[in-house]
Amino acid sequence: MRSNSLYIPQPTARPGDNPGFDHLAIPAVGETRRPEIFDSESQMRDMPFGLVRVLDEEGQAVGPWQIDVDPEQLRAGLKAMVKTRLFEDRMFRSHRQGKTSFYIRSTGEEAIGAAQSLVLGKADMCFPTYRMLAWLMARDYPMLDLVNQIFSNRDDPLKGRQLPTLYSARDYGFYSLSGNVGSRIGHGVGWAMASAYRGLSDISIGHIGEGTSAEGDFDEALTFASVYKAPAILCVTNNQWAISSFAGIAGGEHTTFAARGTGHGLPGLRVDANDFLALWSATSWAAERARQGYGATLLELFTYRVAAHSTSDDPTKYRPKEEAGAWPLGDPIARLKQHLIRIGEWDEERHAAMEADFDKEVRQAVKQGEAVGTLGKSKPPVSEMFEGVFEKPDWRVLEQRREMGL
Amino acid sequence: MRSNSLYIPQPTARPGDNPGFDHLAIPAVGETRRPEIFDSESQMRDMPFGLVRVLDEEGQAVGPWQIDVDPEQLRAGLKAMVKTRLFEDRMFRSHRQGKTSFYIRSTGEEAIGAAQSLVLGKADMCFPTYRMLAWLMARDYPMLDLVNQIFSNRDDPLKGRQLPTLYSARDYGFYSLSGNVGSRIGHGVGWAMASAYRGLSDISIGHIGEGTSAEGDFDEALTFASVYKAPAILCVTNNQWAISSFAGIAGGEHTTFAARGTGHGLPGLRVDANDFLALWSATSWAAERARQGYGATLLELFTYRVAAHSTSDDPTKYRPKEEAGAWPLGDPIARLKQHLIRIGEWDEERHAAMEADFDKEVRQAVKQGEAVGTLGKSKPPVSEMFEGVFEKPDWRVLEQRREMGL
Amino acid sequence: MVQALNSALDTLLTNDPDTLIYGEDVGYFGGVFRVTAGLQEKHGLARCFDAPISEGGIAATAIGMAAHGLRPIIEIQFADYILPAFDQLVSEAARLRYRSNDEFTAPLTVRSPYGGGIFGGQTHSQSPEAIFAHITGLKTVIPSTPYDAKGLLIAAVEENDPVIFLEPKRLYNGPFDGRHEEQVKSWAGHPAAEVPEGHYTVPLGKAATVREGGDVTILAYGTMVHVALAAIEESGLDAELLDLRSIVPLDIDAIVESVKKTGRCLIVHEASRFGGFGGELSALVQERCFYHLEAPVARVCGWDTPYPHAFEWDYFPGPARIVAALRKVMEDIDGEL
Amino acid sequence: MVQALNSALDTLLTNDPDTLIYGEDVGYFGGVFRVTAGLQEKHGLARCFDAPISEGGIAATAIGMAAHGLRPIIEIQFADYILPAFDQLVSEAARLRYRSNDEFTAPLTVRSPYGGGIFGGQTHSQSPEAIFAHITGLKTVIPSTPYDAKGLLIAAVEENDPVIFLEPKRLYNGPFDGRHEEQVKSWAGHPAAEVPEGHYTVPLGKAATVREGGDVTILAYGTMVHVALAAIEESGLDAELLDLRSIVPLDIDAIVESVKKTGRCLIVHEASRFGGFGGELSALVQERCFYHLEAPVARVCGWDTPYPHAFEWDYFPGPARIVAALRKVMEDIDGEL
Ligand SMILES: Cc1ncc(C[n+]2csc(CCOP(=O)(O)OP(=O)(O)O)c2C)c(N)n1
Ligand SMILES: Cc1ncc(C[n+]2csc(CCOP(=O)(O)OP(=O)(O)O)c2C)c(N)n1
Ligand SMILES: [Mg+2]
Ligand SMILES: [Mg+2]
Repeated sequence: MRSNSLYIPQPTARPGDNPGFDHLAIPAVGETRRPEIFDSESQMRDMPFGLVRVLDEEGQAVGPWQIDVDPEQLRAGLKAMVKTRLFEDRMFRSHRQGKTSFYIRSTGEEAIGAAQSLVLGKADMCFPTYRMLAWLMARDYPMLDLVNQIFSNRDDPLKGRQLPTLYSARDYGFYSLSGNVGSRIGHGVGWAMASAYRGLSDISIGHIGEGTSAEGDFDEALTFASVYKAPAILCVTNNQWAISSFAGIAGGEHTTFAARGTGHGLPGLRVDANDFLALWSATSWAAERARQGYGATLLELFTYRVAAHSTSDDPTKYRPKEEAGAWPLGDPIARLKQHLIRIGEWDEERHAAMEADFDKEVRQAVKQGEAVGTLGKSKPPVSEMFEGVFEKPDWRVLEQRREMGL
Repeated sequence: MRSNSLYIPQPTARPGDNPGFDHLAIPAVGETRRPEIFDSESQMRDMPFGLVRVLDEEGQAVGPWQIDVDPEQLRAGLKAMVKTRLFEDRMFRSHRQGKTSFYIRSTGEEAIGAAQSLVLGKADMCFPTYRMLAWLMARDYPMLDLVNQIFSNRDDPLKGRQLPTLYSARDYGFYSLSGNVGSRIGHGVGWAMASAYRGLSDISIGHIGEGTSAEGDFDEALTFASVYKAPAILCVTNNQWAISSFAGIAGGEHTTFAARGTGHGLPGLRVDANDFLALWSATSWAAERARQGYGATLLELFTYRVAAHSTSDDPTKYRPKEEAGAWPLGDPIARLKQHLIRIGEWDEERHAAMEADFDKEVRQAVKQGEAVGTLGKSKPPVSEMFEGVFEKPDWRVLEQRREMGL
Repeated sequence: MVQALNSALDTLLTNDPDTLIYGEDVGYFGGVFRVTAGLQEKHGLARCFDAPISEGGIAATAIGMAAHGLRPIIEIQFADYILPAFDQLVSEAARLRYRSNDEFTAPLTVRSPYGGGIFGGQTHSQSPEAIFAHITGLKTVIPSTPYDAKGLLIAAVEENDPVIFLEPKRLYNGPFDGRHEEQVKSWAGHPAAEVPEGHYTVPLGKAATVREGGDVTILAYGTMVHVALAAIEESGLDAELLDLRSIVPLDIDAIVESVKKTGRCLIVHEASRFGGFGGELSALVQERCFYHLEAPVARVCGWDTPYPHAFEWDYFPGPARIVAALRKVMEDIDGEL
Repeated sequence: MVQALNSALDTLLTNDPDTLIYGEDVGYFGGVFRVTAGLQEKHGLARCFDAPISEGGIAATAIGMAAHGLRPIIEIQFADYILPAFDQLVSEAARLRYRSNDEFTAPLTVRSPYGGGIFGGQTHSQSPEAIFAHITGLKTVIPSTPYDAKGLLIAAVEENDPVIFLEPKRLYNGPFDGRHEEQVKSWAGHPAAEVPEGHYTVPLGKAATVREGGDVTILAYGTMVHVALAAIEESGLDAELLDLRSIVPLDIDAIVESVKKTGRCLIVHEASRFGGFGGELSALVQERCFYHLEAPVARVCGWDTPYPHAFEWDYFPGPARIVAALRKVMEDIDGEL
């Protein structure tokens, strides 16, 4: 008879402890090979345990995953990331000022949305998590629309029906978000199946957090993606933390999240997601694979959630304050900036000027949004509450609307 | 632009075609290695693509998975299998005679329940599928109770509340079955967690069909088993068919079902489930691993569903009649019998006598059950309909019972 | 009814390349109840195909397809097995239009055999309509005849919102009036068994007056329409019988009009009584017809137990229980429990 | 109420080694609403621990543990996220005892913050009690005060059947009467905020008479109890207010007795109206009190729309709507729509 021996995983450090990531075996830059896109999954079973990296410590692009990217595109990516960070920090403060009910930041993870938004085409569709604002920024989604949505004011493009940050932007290839996690990854697979069914070459890309990968929805999506060879990319964003629970509570103590592909016959790549070029390269690889009919790929986007989970969260309660600083793979903005400077396509002055520009842009958008109104001070017409339940309202909604005198 | 190119998997043979299993790469007997139970999953990533086999074509036990089993136990297994087959064939005919509403056979898969029931201890709990009658037979569950349950008659141990064959037999280590597939595999993991929580050395073993492995429940169970190192064995019975859909519709075209373990950090073994000794050996290995605190194992039990899916099904509609005969791994009863004879522990005469005995036993149980009554001719008191909704009935059930005059 | 549904699907696949069908065993085999028989062969592999046993995955992918612009028709093999897809249908399909301000919509149809009467035991017999009716953003349809089944199914698929289409499996091969001891009837000869070829629709939200009468109004849907009709005959009463056909949208006008005329109302459904859709119907009727009611609105439903295999006919609200309830509803006073 | 729930859990963990708690973020962190704060530290890692984000897996493993003989208490972070576990709770937890003839039972408790009023938007505000109330084999409890919360939670965990325990999150840190413009109140000073140390229970199935009155009966639970009380005061009517506390089992005797006394009844709940639990209550009241009713049983509920973020206070059935409904219920005739 064993004594009580139910094993409960524990992170390596809690508040007060020294943070450390020595337990993560991180392959060196250039170490992980680049298979051919037409290789079968059975020829790639080592990949889930590698790590696609391109930028080395000096900001040089090296190794088998190095590819040529137009510097204009790299600058576009850098801008999207910087814009995202500035905007999010500003919105976080707006929340503290009571101007919105909720905000959620993607600090440290901006490269994901930025790179993938630029790699993929206008007709491809992203099924995002709530940390994918950089996707919209990279496609120049109007900042004022974001602000109005976040303030739930009269001009909210979602008519006050949805929690702040849960955008929907079809024309920008950005699928409707919702507060429940995990349940849209299968929609992305269905979208890709529809694309194949219709003979289109468009693909979909879907995201899920490493914590949320424990939902059955995730494996169901992988199964359908595999069975029907859906032209899709599925991504697990492993930022090491769910809310207060570390990746080990999602199964991350014993294997990688990319390895989930193996059980479904889908190639699984791990990607340094703080490395803009690695993201670019791996996403292009998977997109090409999907477009050419070789089916879906699973990407584990390896990163760290620097900010609090959301405005409802205080991470100092469950992890060392210094943990973000100890993340061994750096900051995505700093790294891409370093690279661009190194290849002579960027400099500190231009960077400072860009930051100043965006700062102004953000301020102005917030000001305009505030002029329309902030939470509780302005909202869309109440009749909007009754619209969109169905295409055409039925008697229940009509009667209730009348009861409210609308 | 591709033309319509949604890929739909197709089996190699449909009715009228020549059956064939050449597409299945089946490793030779003795080829697949036997890791140590304390090895970590990362040391076993080849295992999901091997096949644990012990009995060769001549009925010899060979290779690294060969272990010594008391011939008495082997004979017990053989008996359980033969008894199961005879009983099921008889019940199938009872259904045709209208004596029961439903029956489901495990023909060709009897070794699974028989071997695992004998390997595991009385305090271990099985979370079975509906094709695990051999488990009960191996533990001498009273045949008359089976018949009464199947006939839904007055003496039905489940009081007429459950569909035939959906037994519950706690004292025999057999968890309550239900008609919905897949949803009890996580109960097995919870049971194992409870066992660890209480400091007991008991383990659980849970089963799911390869078709049903597409339910999110399955991966959720694997996640919990992995995260908390539950002392559990999880089995995917891959009998090549769901109802009319082949294993490829569940993702089996591109990988093995054992490989699902890899993404959860759980060792995955494939086992020839028509080989009683391979089952014995692999189940013992996994059980020992669980009991010693090394966590859960995933077993893919590789077999073929010889019979119709259930009495509601006609397999000649969707697969070649001759397919079962072409199964390359033989029949589990014939193979164990051959082995026992080969090692001098059995002979044709004893076999024939045993069959005759069981035939009599089955006949007698059926006769007794028929005397109590068959479907619609006899049933438990109608008041049983109102019992067991809760521990104590509430007013709704009491009133309704009264309304029926009971 | 199986042929009528098959004809509806055939018509849809023929007319609209954006429709496609998938679900467990619906492809080569044609479905465990044969509703999709022949459709794969006729329309091609990708128009009607087998799905993994993953109701959640089936629903999720269908939502994605529908958002893309297709009109997927998915089959859930038994309504009891919709539950693994419940979150997808409620949190996603039902809410997509609203939350995205019409940017994305989910015009999908979920077909599922439903209800009891075939000795299917607990998990092949349940009637979960009430839990769908409560969900804002979902429509729920339940036909009772072959003619309606085809017309309603085509209308459901042509809706631009998600529809749960529950097919009373006991009616697949013939009408069933609850007299289970009697020989099974086929649809042949039934007035509503004549099903036109090609395209026609029966609109959602319109009840059918199956029988006019002045004594009492019976509200029913699915199998219970036939059972209620038998009970009316047995009772000798001049009852009016409404077949609701869809419970969302609900034909409230027809209900109110009838009850105001008769002054009495009985609701019947197979599902368990407590918290069932009958509660909503009863509430609506008394809210809107209170001063016309001469007796309490009554309900005859399945008992508040799980669906019990051997006691199927004790649980099932058959003609005898309906007749008894009708008699009670006709008593003027003392009907109160 | 948070402290009361925490105290209940602490008491349970202290008294019974077979109880354990798990759920998303409940371990080290103590839960996003702090209900489990300190319990892991006090009782040990394996007594209160974090779970993967998999509501289905949490429910499934809890059923297995409960079958083994433990009394797991699981937290689903928001009631909106129970749906992925719905199949487990309905097809498994609720039916295990029945189908196995008592061989296996599922004495587990599902705790979940529920309801609106915190600007949580569509997926942090819903009230799904109706879909549980319809399920045979499940009990559903909804406390409205700290005292009840502790006593009911202990009673729920000690039940030998599965219980859905819905915690009105707007009441976590103070009573809330629906007057959202006013300053947030704390529980301090509220008569039912005094929570005894240690073990006590409030039995399931017993309504509380929050206020006696002769004019009209109001049936409510959770947050709406406080809102209804405010509305009664505002209306100046002598209304009787019943806090149902558990909707399954339902205290039908208390309801019938009160309505027979007052002759009028108003039901209030936050959930959308159509198919909500109010329908069942309304049906039961008119079935059992028909000849005592002087006006139709009325309902004030959330509208039949998804929970709309910016329109929270337009959707929420606040005091003004309840007062208006009360006035209407008090009119003798012409109340009919
Ligand atoms: C179905 C569901 N369950 C639980 C939650 C509560 N919740 C919101 S975010 C979150 C953590 C998600 O972690 P992860 O998937 O790692 O994503 P990350 O926040 O790290 O990007 C949880 C538990 C939810 N929103 N939906
Ligand atoms: C949740 C659920 N979905 C669908 C079904 C219908 N169904 C019953 S058995 C079966 C096939 C199962 O195939 P598999 O898992 O391979 O098991 P096998 O019958 O081959 O042993 C299906 C689809 C069900 N019973 N439950
Ligand atoms: Mg995360
Ligand atoms: Mg199978």
